[in-house]
Order: sequence, then structure tokens, then C-alpha cells
Amino acid sequence: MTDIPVLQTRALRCERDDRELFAGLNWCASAGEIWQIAGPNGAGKTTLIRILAGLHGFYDGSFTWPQWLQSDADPREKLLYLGHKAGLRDELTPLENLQWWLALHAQQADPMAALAQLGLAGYETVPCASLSAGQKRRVALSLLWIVDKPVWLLDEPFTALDADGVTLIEERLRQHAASGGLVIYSSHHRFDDAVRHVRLGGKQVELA
Amino acid sequence: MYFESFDAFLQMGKHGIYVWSAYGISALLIGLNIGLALRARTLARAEVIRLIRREALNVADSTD
Amino acid sequence: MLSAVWQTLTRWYHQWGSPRYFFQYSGVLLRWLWPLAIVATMTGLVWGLAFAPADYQQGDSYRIIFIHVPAASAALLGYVSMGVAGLVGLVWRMKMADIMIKAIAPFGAILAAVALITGAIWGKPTWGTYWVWDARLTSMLLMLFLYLGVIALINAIPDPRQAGRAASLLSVVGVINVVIVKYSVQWWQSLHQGSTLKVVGETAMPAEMLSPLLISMLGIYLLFACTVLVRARTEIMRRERKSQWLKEALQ
Amino acid sequence: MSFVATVKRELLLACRRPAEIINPLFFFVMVVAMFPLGVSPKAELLSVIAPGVIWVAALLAVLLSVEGLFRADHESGALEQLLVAPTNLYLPALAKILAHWLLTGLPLVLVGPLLGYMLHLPVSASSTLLLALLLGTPTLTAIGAIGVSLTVGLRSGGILLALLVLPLYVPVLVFGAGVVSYAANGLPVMGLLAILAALLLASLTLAPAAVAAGLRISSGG
Repeated sequence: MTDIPVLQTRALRCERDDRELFAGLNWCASAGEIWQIAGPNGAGKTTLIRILAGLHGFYDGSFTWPQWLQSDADPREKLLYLGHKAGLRDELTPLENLQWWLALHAQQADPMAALAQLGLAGYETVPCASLSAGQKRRVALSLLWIVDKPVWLLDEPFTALDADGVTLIEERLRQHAASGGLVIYSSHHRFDDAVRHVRLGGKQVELA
Repeated sequence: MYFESFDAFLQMGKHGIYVWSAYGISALLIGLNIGLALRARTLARAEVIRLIRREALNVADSTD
Repeated sequence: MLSAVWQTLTRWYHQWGSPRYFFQYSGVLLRWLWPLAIVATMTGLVWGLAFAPADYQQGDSYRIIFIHVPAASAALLGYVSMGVAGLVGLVWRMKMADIMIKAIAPFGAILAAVALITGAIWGKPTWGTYWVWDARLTSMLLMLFLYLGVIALINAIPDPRQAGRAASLLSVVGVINVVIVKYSVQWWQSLHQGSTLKVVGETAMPAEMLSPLLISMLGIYLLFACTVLVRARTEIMRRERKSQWLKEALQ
Repeated sequence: MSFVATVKRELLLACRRPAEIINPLFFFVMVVAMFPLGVSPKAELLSVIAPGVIWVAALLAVLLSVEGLFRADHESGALEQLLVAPTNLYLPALAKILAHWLLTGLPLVLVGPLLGYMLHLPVSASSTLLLALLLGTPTLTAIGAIGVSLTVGLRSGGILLALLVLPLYVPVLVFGAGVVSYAANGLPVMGLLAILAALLLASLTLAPAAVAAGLRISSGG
């Protein structure tokens, strides 16, 4: 693992409705790590993830992806983002949703296998509207199996998941970190003591 | 002065009503706009000065 | 020589692009711009109203031109400058560009309304009715709608920075369309009414009518510029009220 | 790649919600049917106002149908996935505009001549009406998509969208209604149809870029 960090932020600061969410965030995340963005509600966890994903442009300071700077590839080719909304259209079936995502990420994979791994065998052609919230979250999380990207930005991945769903996702995150990927997720749930965290909402941003 | 008397100037040969109503409305609208702009500026400035004073107060409290 | 000009231009661009520099120097600029604007407007209007000769056809009702034409051209100029500011704001993400759009829009809309109202009032003695679907009045009406669209969009978006950027995009799209709208209205005019009723062609005006018109135009443009600077400073004060340099500037 | 996938997805989505396609059509027919009731049933008067009435009704129908273009994607979070994907946004935006026109604009075009006949428009003009609507409605959808990309996620979407977009619809309305009244009076129409085609090409090439920029701005970009 080279020592160049995957993500580097310098004095990242964000203000919304003239309330300062966080400031002076100098943070280095390198490959093989799992980072939890913790903090009370409204501390700016989602905003920070959206900034890193390139969805939110109003911030001060800067952040870069040093490893890909030379090849000036579009960072979005290395990023996988999952918002707290499932991102599925209720009228379509899980299969159709996943096929569209695959086309967007221009990747080839077998969505059926991914859905089966998430215990959704047999639900592939059922419109998402008739799935439960937990099942919809699983369909969204199947993105982690079918799209191969080094950096994962997950916003509240564990919401609406039952016990074995949570363990399934934890296992997948460890597996991804072990294989040299970087996982950044916002949640109240810290599933492993090896997980490092960025705590927002306090006077000072706390890195551990 | 093109007009013989001030009164002729007001009458403007039976077109006075149109000319003066046009200028009156324009002056009103433009004047209103500039007035609102100036008022908004003074309000914004007062807001900043109030913020400065409040911070000065906090600094004073925390040091003593 | 050219590179020197280019250097000064880019230097100005970066300087005036930063709210801090803009705030300082607009204060200085305003101090002498206001009196100039008021003097120019007063002389232009008084000259046009009291001293310029009457029009042989329309008598004195043509004197409305000294407010109608400046307002109409300032409204158009305002919209085009909003488009340019929008383009600069979108392409180079300049903070000042969004602020300028919010500063120009209100006065532009008022000027479009003034041009519309004075045009309608002028229509009464010349054409006998207040509203005639004349090509120029109709395109001025559409110009007012375009302005109202931008202002409505700015007010509808809570986050001021996002509102600025959305208004930038709308202004750019609007400017492209303003040209097409003007031509389509002119063609539409010829389709339905035959030749347009030329009120008073600017070029055909004798010198003693044209010079007051030019001066009042200059006056209205300067008034427009002053109000835009004032509104821009207000917007800067609103957005930067937590920053240190603003506090020192207002100490 | 993402263009074809997006078009396929849009068509699939529309088939799952057929009501979405029919509504603008009903609206179009109903608005046109109002005019004889409101103005007068006399043939000679109706035939004069027919081009304008049909075009204004088509314009409003497209405006109302385009308003929901991004709303479902925005609320479900699918729009964020589109913004984060590495593909350039131009093609998916174009795909959404074309798919949306195919589903809501095309029915208007096909029904147009029928309504023209209903308003006593001379039959000789109905082919020009069909062609003009065919060239005009995609332009309306494209321009409407720019407005909707800026108001997605705002509460006051509908009225605000109309305020933003209607002034931009004026050229299409003027030339569209103009070419039909030219045809009704037996005047040459090719020049005006060429202008409508030019407006169509300009808007189809420029609008997706504006829609892409608008979507990024609306998501906080």
C-alpha cells in the first residue's frame, strides 16, 4: 500500500443557512481503511459525504484525491456513492434499476447473483413498490457487489436493515477495505473498533 | 426656454397630462427602487455592526 | 502592447472578482458616481422637457421619449449584462458574478416596467389607445416577464449561493432567447399589421432633440450603475457578515 | 451506452404509468374544446383563431407534462445516482427529453389536425399543422426541461416553471401559429417551417447542456 493517502482534505469548511456545520477539517484517509462519520443529527454528516461525492459545491477549503491526480481521471470513475434515499424507482423492478445503474457506471456484472447474495432471490422481477424498506435498502446496497470502484461513500448504509443484513454489509465493507479499497460511511453504528471516525458537531472536528 | 410661460410649460399644448403622468409614474417607480436599495444597504450595515458589537461583548465577558 | 492590455484586464478581472476588493473600491466609486448620475439625469430631462423644440407632428407629447427610450435601452442593457455576468459566473465560478445578477435584476425589471408604462401613455395621444400590440412594446413586455422570471427564481431558492447560480444559468438562457424573441415579435408584427408605425426614429431626430436624449440616457445608465453597486454592496454585506475583513471595513 | 439505457428506462417507466402519458393529451383536447364555448361556435371566427388556440393549448400541455420530468427521480434519489455517475450528463439529459417528448409530445402532434378540423381550420392547413407541431413540440419540451432542471426540488415548482419558461416559448408560438395561418390562407410555408426546424435543432443541441448544468446547480453544485 503506497503511503500516498487516497483522500486529503485541507481546512474543509461548510456553512448552511449561515450555521457553521464543520470547519478546519484536515483529514487524510488512505487505502485499506474504514472511516465512520459520526455526530448528532444535523451535524453535517450527509453534507460532508455529498461534498466528497461532488454533489455539493458550496464549501471552503479544498479536498483532493492525490492518487489519481496525475492521470486527471474524472474522480467519479473511482467513486461509488449511496445516498440515504434508496435511489430506486418504485415502478421498476430491482433488475431494471440495477441494469440502469450498471449502464451509468459503464460496468459489466451479474445483478442476479448480487441480488441472490442479499437474500433477494425471487424478488428480481417484482416492482420495487411492493418491496419492504429493508428489501429496498438491500437492493440499493447490491450496488456494492456489482460495481467495482475503489472508494465507497455510503450515507447511512445500515438504515432499515435487520440484524443479519447489518452483518452482511459489515462483512462486505471489511472485505473491500482488506482488498485495498477505502470506505467512508456516515452512521451512528460503529461496527468495529478498527474503524476510524470523524466526529462532527462538537466545537472542534475530532479525528481518531 | 421653449415655452412662453410656466403655465404653457405645464399645459404643453393639451399633452401636458400625458407627459407629466408618464414622468410622475417613472419618477415614482425609479425613486422607490433606489430608496429600497439604499434602505436595504443601511439595514445590512446595521446588522453587521450589531454582530460586531455582540462579538465584542462576548469577548469582553469571556476575558474578565 | 496587446499582452500589457491583456495583463491589466486579467488583473482587473481578478481584483473586481473578489468581493473584498469590490466592496472597498465600489465605496470610493459611488462617492462621485452618485452626483454625476443625478446631474446628468436632471440636465437631460430638464433640457428635453423645457428647452427642446416641439415635434412638428406630435407636438409636445413626444417629450416622453426622454424617459421612455433611456429606460427601454437600460432595461435591455441590464438584461444583456446579467447574461454576461451569468456566463462568467457559470464558466469561472466567480462569486461576484452571482452577486451582480441579484443586484441588476430588480432595477432592470423596474426600468422595463417604466418603459412599458411610458410607452403606453405615449400611445394615447399618438395612436388613440393606451395599449397597442406594437413590436417594441410587446418585446418590452416580454423583457419584463424575463426579468420577473429571474427574480421569481432568486426568491424561490432558499440558499443564496444556489439561487445566484440558478439565476446565472437562467440569465444566459434568457439572453440567447431575447434576440430570438425580438425577431419573432418583429416578424409577427409584420404578419398582422403591415408596416410598423414609426413613432420617432432616433436617427431622424434633429440635433437639439437628440442631445438631451443622449444625456438623459447617460443619466439613467449612471443611476442604474449606482443602484447596482449599492445592491451589490448590500448582498456582499449579507453574505460576508461573518468575515473579518468586512468587520474591519465597517469598524 | 448510457443514452440508450436511459431512453429504454424512460419508456419502461412510462409503460408502468400509462396515466402519465394520457393526461397531457386530455388536457390538450379539453383546452381546445373550451374556446368554441368561450368565444363563439361560428365557423368563420373559429377558423381565424384556430392556429393560435391549438398552439397555446399544445404549449400549455407540454409545459404541464414537462413539470414532472425530474420530480420522481429527485424524490427517489435516482437523480443523485445520475449526477454521481461518471458519464457526462449531456446524453442522459437528451435521452430524457426525447423519451418524454415521444410519450407526451407525439400524441399531441397526432391529435392536432383532428382538433384543427374541429375548429373549422381549412383541411389544406392540417398537414402544415401536423408538420409544425412535429417540429415545435420537441423544442417546447427541451426549453421546458431547462426550466424544470432549475426548479426541481422547489415547492413552488409549477407556477414558477411557467413564469420562467413561457417567455422563452414565444418564438415557437409565433412561428408555429404563423405558419399554420399562412397555410390556411394558401401562402408559402416552407420558409417558416425551416425556421421552426432551426429552432428545433438549436434547442435540441443546446438544451441538454443547460439541463445538465441546471441539475448540478439544483443538487447544490
